[in-house]
Order: sequence, then structure tokens, then C-alpha cells
Amino acid sequence: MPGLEDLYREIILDHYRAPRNRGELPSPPATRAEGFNPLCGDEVVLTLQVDGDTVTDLLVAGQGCSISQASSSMMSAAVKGKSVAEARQLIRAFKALMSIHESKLGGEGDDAGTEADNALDGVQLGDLEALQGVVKFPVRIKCATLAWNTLEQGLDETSPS
Amino acid sequence: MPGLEDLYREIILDHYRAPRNRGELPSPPATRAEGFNPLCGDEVVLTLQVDGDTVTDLLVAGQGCSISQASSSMMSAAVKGKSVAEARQLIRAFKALMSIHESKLGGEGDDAGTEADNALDGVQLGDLEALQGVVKFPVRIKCATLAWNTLEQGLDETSPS
Amino acid sequence: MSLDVSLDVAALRRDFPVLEREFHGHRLVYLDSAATSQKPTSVIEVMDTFYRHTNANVHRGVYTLAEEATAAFESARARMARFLHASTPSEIVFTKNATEAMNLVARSWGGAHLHEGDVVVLSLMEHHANVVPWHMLAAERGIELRWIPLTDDGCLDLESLPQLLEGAALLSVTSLSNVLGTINDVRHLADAAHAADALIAVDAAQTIPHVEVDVTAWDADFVAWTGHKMLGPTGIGGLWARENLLEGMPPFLGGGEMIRDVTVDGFTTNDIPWKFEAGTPPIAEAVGLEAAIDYLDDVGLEAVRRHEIELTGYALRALHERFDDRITTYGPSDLSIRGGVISFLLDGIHAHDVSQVLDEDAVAVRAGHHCAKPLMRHLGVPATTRASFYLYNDEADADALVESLARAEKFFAV
Amino acid sequence: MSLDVSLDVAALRRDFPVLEREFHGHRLVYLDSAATSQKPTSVIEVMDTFYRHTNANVHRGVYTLAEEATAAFESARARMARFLHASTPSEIVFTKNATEAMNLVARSWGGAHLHEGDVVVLSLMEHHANVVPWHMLAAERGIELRWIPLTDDGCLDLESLPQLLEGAALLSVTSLSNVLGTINDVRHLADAAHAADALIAVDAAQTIPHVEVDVTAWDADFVAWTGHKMLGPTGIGGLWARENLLEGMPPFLGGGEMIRDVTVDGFTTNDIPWKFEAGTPPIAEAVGLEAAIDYLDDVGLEAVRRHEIELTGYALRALHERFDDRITTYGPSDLSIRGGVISFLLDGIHAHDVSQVLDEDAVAVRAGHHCAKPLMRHLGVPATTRASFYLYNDEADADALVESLARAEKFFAV
Ligand SMILES: Cc1ncc(COP(=O)(O)O)c(C=O)c1O
Ligand SMILES: Cc1ncc(COP(=O)(O)O)c(C=O)c1O
Repeated sequence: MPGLEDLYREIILDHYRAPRNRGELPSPPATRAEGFNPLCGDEVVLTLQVDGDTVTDLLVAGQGCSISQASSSMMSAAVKGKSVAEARQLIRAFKALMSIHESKLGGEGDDAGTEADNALDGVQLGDLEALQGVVKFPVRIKCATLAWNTLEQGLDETSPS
Repeated sequence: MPGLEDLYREIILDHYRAPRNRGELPSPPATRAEGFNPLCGDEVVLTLQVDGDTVTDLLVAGQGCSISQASSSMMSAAVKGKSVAEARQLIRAFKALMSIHESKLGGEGDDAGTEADNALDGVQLGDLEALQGVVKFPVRIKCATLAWNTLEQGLDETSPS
Repeated sequence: MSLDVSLDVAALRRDFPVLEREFHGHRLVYLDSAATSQKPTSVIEVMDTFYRHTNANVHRGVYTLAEEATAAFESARARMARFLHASTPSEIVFTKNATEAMNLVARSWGGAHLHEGDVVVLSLMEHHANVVPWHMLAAERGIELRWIPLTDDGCLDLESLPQLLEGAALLSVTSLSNVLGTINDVRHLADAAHAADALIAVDAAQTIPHVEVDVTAWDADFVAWTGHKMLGPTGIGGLWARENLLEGMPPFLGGGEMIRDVTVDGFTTNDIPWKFEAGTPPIAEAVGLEAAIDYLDDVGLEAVRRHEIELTGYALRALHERFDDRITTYGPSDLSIRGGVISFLLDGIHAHDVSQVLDEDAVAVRAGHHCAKPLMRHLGVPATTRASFYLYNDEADADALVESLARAEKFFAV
Repeated sequence: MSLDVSLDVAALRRDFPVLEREFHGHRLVYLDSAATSQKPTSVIEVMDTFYRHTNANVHRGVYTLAEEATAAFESARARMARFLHASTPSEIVFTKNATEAMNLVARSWGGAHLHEGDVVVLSLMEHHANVVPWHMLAAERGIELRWIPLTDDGCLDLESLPQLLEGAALLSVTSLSNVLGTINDVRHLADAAHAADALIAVDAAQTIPHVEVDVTAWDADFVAWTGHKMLGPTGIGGLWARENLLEGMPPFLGGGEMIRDVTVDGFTTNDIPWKFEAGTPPIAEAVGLEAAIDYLDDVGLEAVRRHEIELTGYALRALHERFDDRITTYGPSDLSIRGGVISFLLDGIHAHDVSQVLDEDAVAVRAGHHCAKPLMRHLGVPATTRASFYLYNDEADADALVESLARAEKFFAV
């Protein structure tokens, strides 16, 4: 039985209490992307500035639970200054981390595990790994992935892959 | 447990095999009324001629099971030549005979029984009473009442009550 | 601490097998009956027996088994009609849930009667089931939606009602808010609607399980409900509507059961209520629903209501005593117009996180927008935590809630 | 007399408690599985256990009980997806029955894509569930319905299909006629539809319980089914549709669960498949459905199909031998394209009366138009008697049918 400490690691609570990169860039010129979790009402508003190949700036607004807000904050710290390609790689890696459990829920067997390992391969998630405990709480996975899905939307708009 | 003989009295089978007043009157001038049993596909087509206050002629067409066809035939024999008021009284009396069970099915308790007795009071159903066994077979009640509901429609058209 | 309640909750609890479960070493404290109620053994068993003994399709067979199944199904309809004080079983249309019932009203009645510019009046406390069908009709038809505002206490602000109803065709409101607990005065609303020549549709999904309802005394035109919140199974709900309204409405879904005749050129419809029941209906579910009504009637809705008033009052007092100004609760303070629903926020802790901590203590509450996003926007919060009570809850459950909340507060303390 | 069947029917029968019943001193001979199937103990028990152990609303709670209920519900979706060889569980939309699924196609896809003059091709053997929704759309939109005629043998007459499909937007057909038993070649029909730039919707309510279905091999676009005919409970059915089609379709019913966001001004929709599931879904029913699929998979649909071919052949031979030219049976004589359904007329005796006599011998068959009135008109009969077989029927059942029919003939003999 996973305990609360698996979910609420200290670093997560830290990001929740003191979120990084909080606010909204004027848009335009920044790109604005909104994400909703329809089941719980969490929302993430990202404004991001992509110059050339680089995510030069990115702010986070919105409201939600500690997991969705911490995940947004950690995402912003991880992505800011990175190239679009690196950001996309992070998205893939993070979703892979989360999908291990999601796909099991879907009854797809264990293949997804291997896939996830591949996507993770070589990507440094750093602090983000603290969110790994979320997979033991299936209902909260959507809280953790919300910011990342929203980032993906935003990147698709600025720099279609 | 009611047996087949309760349902298929000899006189019913007789009307089924040799239906009375079979056919269609030209309409107009006759009034035409059609009745369907949506659940089993039985149909009754009545053409009736009302002159002044009297049902002077009435023919029956359509197709269906022995009960619906015998009931139509018996109805036609009972109603032809009667006044509209008498015909309506017969309709009420016949439906009352049938509703004893129908209302029980609806869970309404036993009040309907008394009501039925009132409606029956003083009306001579004659041969029609042979259809009383139908109430023991709830599914077939609609077969028996089809012709009567159709007659009511027809009368409503020619001589609104 | 003990309340002077007339329900023997300890005895009732034994009828609900799920309440024997334990999670993480704690007994289940089920405080989410506004989402769905638990089921008594009698309801579970009657469906089990139906499938073992009586199962057949209805309205279709001459054989005895089918006749038994049909009688059981139609008996449930008659039982529901009596429970709601409807004048005839024909006024009861079975649907899959309350949501389908509201869609039936919007699509069938609304589709036939509402045109561009016509007005439907809703309130800001509606569940999405009584919002989205009207948005869909608005997008299709250009009808206008007007919204009854709320008072600070979470009641309908009726001052503007006459103006809102001016020229309106329908007032469609909940009789008990699933977020605020507010009990609306349906008779008053019906009189106002009728005075303005409008009809009234009532979303009674939260009322019928908890408060005796008399649709005739309400003078309502449409009333929607759902089986799974009233001790019944999933997969069944329904609409009550006045006979003459149902008679005049076009069909909703098309298929078997709802037709009189079908040709390659068109179709004619069956009598009410079957006109609105396309395809094989929820047969075993209807049988379960009848058992649920029997159970509620045996316990007595008056006693249930009294119990919930007392328990809600007890819980509200306990919450405010313990958390003082660190808790915000929503909804009317007058318990006589409040159901057993408490939505709240604990300062600085998101509803989801509260609910997560509570789960460790096996306290099951709901966190989120409760399918009432216009209301959440009005309250200015993204989500609340909601505890909701039913006949099987008692003060010990309320105490467990308070204790677990205290633990959440401690866990998230800076 | 004994057939070389590979199903141990005697053993299977013990899984179906209702088959132990007796009526009027005779054991129940249940020959109405095309109307609804009986349920094995495993299906009944898993729902019983769900209500006793796991019941909670889905997709809504953070607490463990709700998580378990959600996992059980979504597991049923994934199970159904695998059973149909769908590419992802998101392609499975749960509805209340097959009828709702066809209405979903007509209202949502049809509503978005079909306009005045657009053509939908049906066949003369369709169940009302695949007729009336299109009539309703035709009345609303002025779409044109075209009808595939039938051969004397009760098969689709495909000669005119290319012309019928010319300019058509959709071909919507049954894969197994509930009256004639005819099994249509869906892949062939799909190819024809796609060649004409039309989509194909398949009413598979009678196929999925009896014949292995691979929606990908069919190359279908929409496939509808219903739980209660496949050993599952009432109150659940569903639609499979290709992911990209579902993605592009507007919502069907509005309410909770199907939204992403709702304001006073409008709403946005949830992801598929939830976009099409408004309100509380049939949760316990989904759990029962999964157990039904497990049961069917354990027995093996191939063995079921073989058994039904043999039993249908046996029964057809016995009927014709006994009643000679006094019986008319409908549908294909080639057993390889025929399901376990036998509709027939006994000379001079109406189907209702036949069925009534049979009931005295506890032989349960259906009499009527079988929700296929256009077909009945085509056949020129108001009603037929229908015997339909499933995995729990055997030759003794067929023999009982023949004996009882002989009694009916005698009873009504002039
Ligand atoms: C071919 C066919 N399609 C559709 C249906 C409708 O199924 P349901 O009544 O469960 O919606 C049936 C069953 O009656 C059927 O036989
Ligand atoms: C007030 C209200 N209306 C309607 C509904 C919808 O009920 P269902 O999901 O059973 O359709 C609910 C329950 O979620 C509710 O609380």
C-alpha cells in the first residue's frame, strides 16, 4: 500500500508552496495554451516564448491541486531555456514515466513498460523523478500530466513538429 | 393455472374460423378506422356506417391471432344495428371486463374490480363473455381489446360523444 | 456525543455490505452518497433473483416467463409512480439516468416547442445535466438562456425571477443542489413559472432519495431522477411528466418498443410511456429500483430527512468549531432548507489533496467541480471537497471526517 | 438421436440457473435468445459482488473505492475492445443498448454530416433500431433512404447495390437478421460502401453473441451491439467506431462526464470515448458485461458457432420432416450463412396462437413482427413464430419444439 509520502515528496510540496515561473507573458507575442482536467477542474495556463529553436521564456498560471501545480512548476523549470526538440523529448519521457501505470489500467499488458523505458532512455528527468510516486495513485496521473499536455499544445502551435 | 380451454372457448374458435361481417365498406361514405397492436403486429380495419343514431353497417378487415380476429368478429355481430349509445356502452362494458386484470398488472390494487362491475352492470355481453378467459392471459388482453378500441375511434369520428 | 435521532443507523448499516469494508486499516466512512448511494442487500438480491429466475425480454413474448418479466418491469413503473404521487404509471418514462431524462426534455419537448429567441431560465447552481442539454439546443436553435443568480447564502436570488421569466417558455432548475445542499421551494418556483406562462422542469436527482416528493403538490411539469442515488442500481433513471405533455411530445430515440408501425416510408409512435423507451429497457434495474423504493418507504423518508438535518447540523458545527476561520463551507445555514451535503475548502489545501489524505483514513469524500462548473466559477473556486450523508451515516462518520481533516491540515502545514 | 457437437451443453446448462425452472409441469425450453439471452451464474455473481464490495461512482473520486470502481469499469471497456479486435479502448462507447448506439450514429454522425438529399442505404431486413433513427433524421433533414431488396432465400440481393450506393453517404445494415437468421458478408459490404465513398454502420446486436467479430477485418466504420443478448445484463450496450470518426463527431447527449469545461455561455467536450457518455454510466452492468465476455471466450465462439449451425440444421430438418408443406420457414437454406434463428408459420395458425400453445409445454418462443415490420411487409405476413438457439440449447430442445408444435396443430385443427 503506497503511503502519502510516495505521492507528496518534499520537493513536490516545495514547488507547490513556492511555484517557479508564475505568471503570464503578454500574448501575443507569447503563445498561450490552456489545459483543463475536466474531471476535477484543474487548469493550467501556459504562455511561452519560442525564439528560433529555443523556449526562451515560459510562465505558468492557473489553479489546481499540489500535484498539478507542482508538476507545472517543475516543468517550467526544466523546459525554460531548452531547445524545442529537447522540450519535446522531455514531454515524451515524462509521459512515459506516467503511462506505465495508465496503460496497465487500460489492460494493455506490460508492453508499455518497455516502451516507456525506451522513451526514458538517456533523458535526464532530474527533480521530475520525484513525481514518479504519482503512478501509484492512478487518479492523480492526470494531475501530473496536465502541464505537459498543455506544453505540447503550445509547442505544436509555435513550432509544429 | 389457467388452461388453453379457458382462452380458446369453442365459440371463439368458431368466430376465428368463420368470421362474421368480413370485408370493407366503401369509404366514404363509410368511416374507416384502423387499429394496430404495436407489439405483435395485429391489425383491425373497421369500416362503419352510422345513419342518424344507428350503426347500420359495419365490416371488419385486417389480420391477427385468433383472439383479435374472433373479438373483432364478435364485436361486429354485437354492435351492428345497435344505437351509437348502446355501442359505446358495450365498449365500456367490454373494456371493464378486460381491465380487471390489466389494472392489477398496473399495481393499482382492487378498486378497478368494483369499477368494472359498475360498468358491466346491466349490460348484456352475450357471446362476448366467452372472451372473459382472456384476462387470465394478460399478454392477450390487448388482442381482445384491439377491435373495441378501434370501434371507439371510429365512433368518435362519426359521432363525437 | 450522541444525537437524538430516530433512525437506528447501526441496524440500517448492516443492510449495506460495502460498509463492512476496510481500507488501510480503517473502516470505510462513505461520505459520497451525492455521487452515488450504496445499495442494501434487498436491492442486490432482488436483481440477482431476477436474473436467476425471471429473466426474459419484456413486452414481446406470449410465454409465461416473458409475462412474469413484463409484470415485474411494469410493476416497478407503477411503484415509482406511487412513490412520486403521479396520477398514472404512464407518466413514468424509464431512462438510463437523470442526464438522459433532462436530454429527453430538451430534445423532445424543447425540440418541438423552442425556437430562435425563445427563453429557458436556469440557475447558477445547476448540475451539468441541466446545463449542457440546453447549451446544445442553444447552439442548434439560438434559444436564449437566462440564469437565476444566487444569494451569498447559496440560495436562489428570487428578486429578479419575474423579470427573468418574462417571455420565458421554461424554467429548469434543481430541487436540491448537489454542491450547496440548497433545497429550493419547487412549488413557489412552479407558481412563478406558470404565472409567466412558462413550464417548469425539475432536476430532482438529489431530492428524491432524501425528501418525500409529491409531483402533484409541486405542480411541476417535468421531474428527472436517477436510480443509483436512491439505493437503486446503475443503468436506470427516469422522467416524470404530465400525461398531456408526454402525449404531445415527439419521440426522443428511435427503435423497437417505441413504435406503433414502421414502413419503408415512415413510422408512427406507440402510446406513452413506451413512446420514449426505445430498445430493450433496463429490466433488472427496474426490479432493483422497486426494491430500493420499498426500502426507502420502510425506513420512511420523513425519518431520513430528520436524520440528515441533524447529522448535517452536527457536522457543520463540528467543522466550524475545529477549524474556525480556516474552513469555508458553502450553502445555506438554515438547516431546514439544506440537504445532507457539505462542500468546503480548508485554507491553503486543494480539495484534491484533502481528499487524498482522507482516503488514507478510509474517509471517502469527493473533490472537484461536482459537475457544476458555472457554480464553481460563481463561487470563485476551482474545486471544493464535498462530504454528503445518507441514512447509513452517523455522528461517528462526521467525527472521522473532522479528525482526518485535522490530519490533512497538519500534513500540508508549512 | 444425438449430434456430434463439441459443446458440453449439459455442463453449460448448469451455469444458467433459470433453465432449472419448470412451467406447467415441464422444464423450461428457452428458445428466445434472439430477444434476450439468459445469464450464467458468473455474470450474476460478479455484479452482486460489485454492489457488495466495489460500488462507487466512476471518474470522480480520489478515494480508493472510487478508484477500484473506475478501474473495473474501464477494464470492461478494454475487454470489449479486445473482444472486438478494436485498436484502442477509446473506440468503445458504452450506451444503454444497441438502439441507443444506432441513434448515436444517426444523431451525432448523421446530424453533422447528412443534409437534405443525402442518401443512407438500409436493407429490408433491418431491425427497427436501424430504421427508425433514420426515419427521424429523414423527417428532420430530408435525407433519402434507399433499401437493399432481398432474394427469395432471404439474403441481401446485392445486384443493385452499386446503384443504390451511388452518391450515398452511409450504408447501415445488420450483420445477422434477427428474423431470417441471414448472416451478411460485412467485409464485402464494407468494400462496396468504401468503393462508393460511403461509410458503413453495422448493427451487430445478433452477431457478437454468436460469431467471432473482428471490426478491423470487417473494415467497418461503426458497429453497434447490446449486452443483454450476449449473456450480459440489461442496461448496457455500445458502439464501436473508428477513432478518427469519433474524434470528429459532435456530442450526443449532454451532461456530466462528457464535458471538458462548462460556462454560462457554452461548453467544450471531453476526450473520446467519454465525450459520448453523458451522466453516470452503467457501471455494474459493465462489470457484468466483462464477465459475459470472459464466459464466451472460455467456451469459445468458434464452438458456439459450430454448435448453432448443427442445431439449426437439426431443427430445420425436423420441422420440415414433421410438418412437410404445412410449415413455412424463412431465411437461407445454406447453414453456413445462417445463425441460430428460425422464423416460421404453421399453416392456418397465427403465430400468437402457436406460441400460446407452446407456452403450455414451457417452450418459450417469440411471436410477432420481431421489430422488423418492413421485413414482415416484404414477406407478406403480419407475424411469424421465431425459435432462436444459443449455447445452452440442444437437440432435446428442438425436439420439444417439434412435439409442442404438433400439439398446436392438433388443437387448432378444424
Ligand atoms: C438485429 C437487432 N438490432 C438491434 C436490436 C436492439 O437491441 P436493444 O433492444 O438491446 O437495443 C435487436 C434486438 O432486439 C436486434 O435483434
Ligand atoms: C443535481 C444532479 N442532477 C443530475 C445528476 C446526474 O445524474 P446521473 O449522472 O445519474 O445522470 C446528478 C448526479 O450526478 C446531480 O447531482
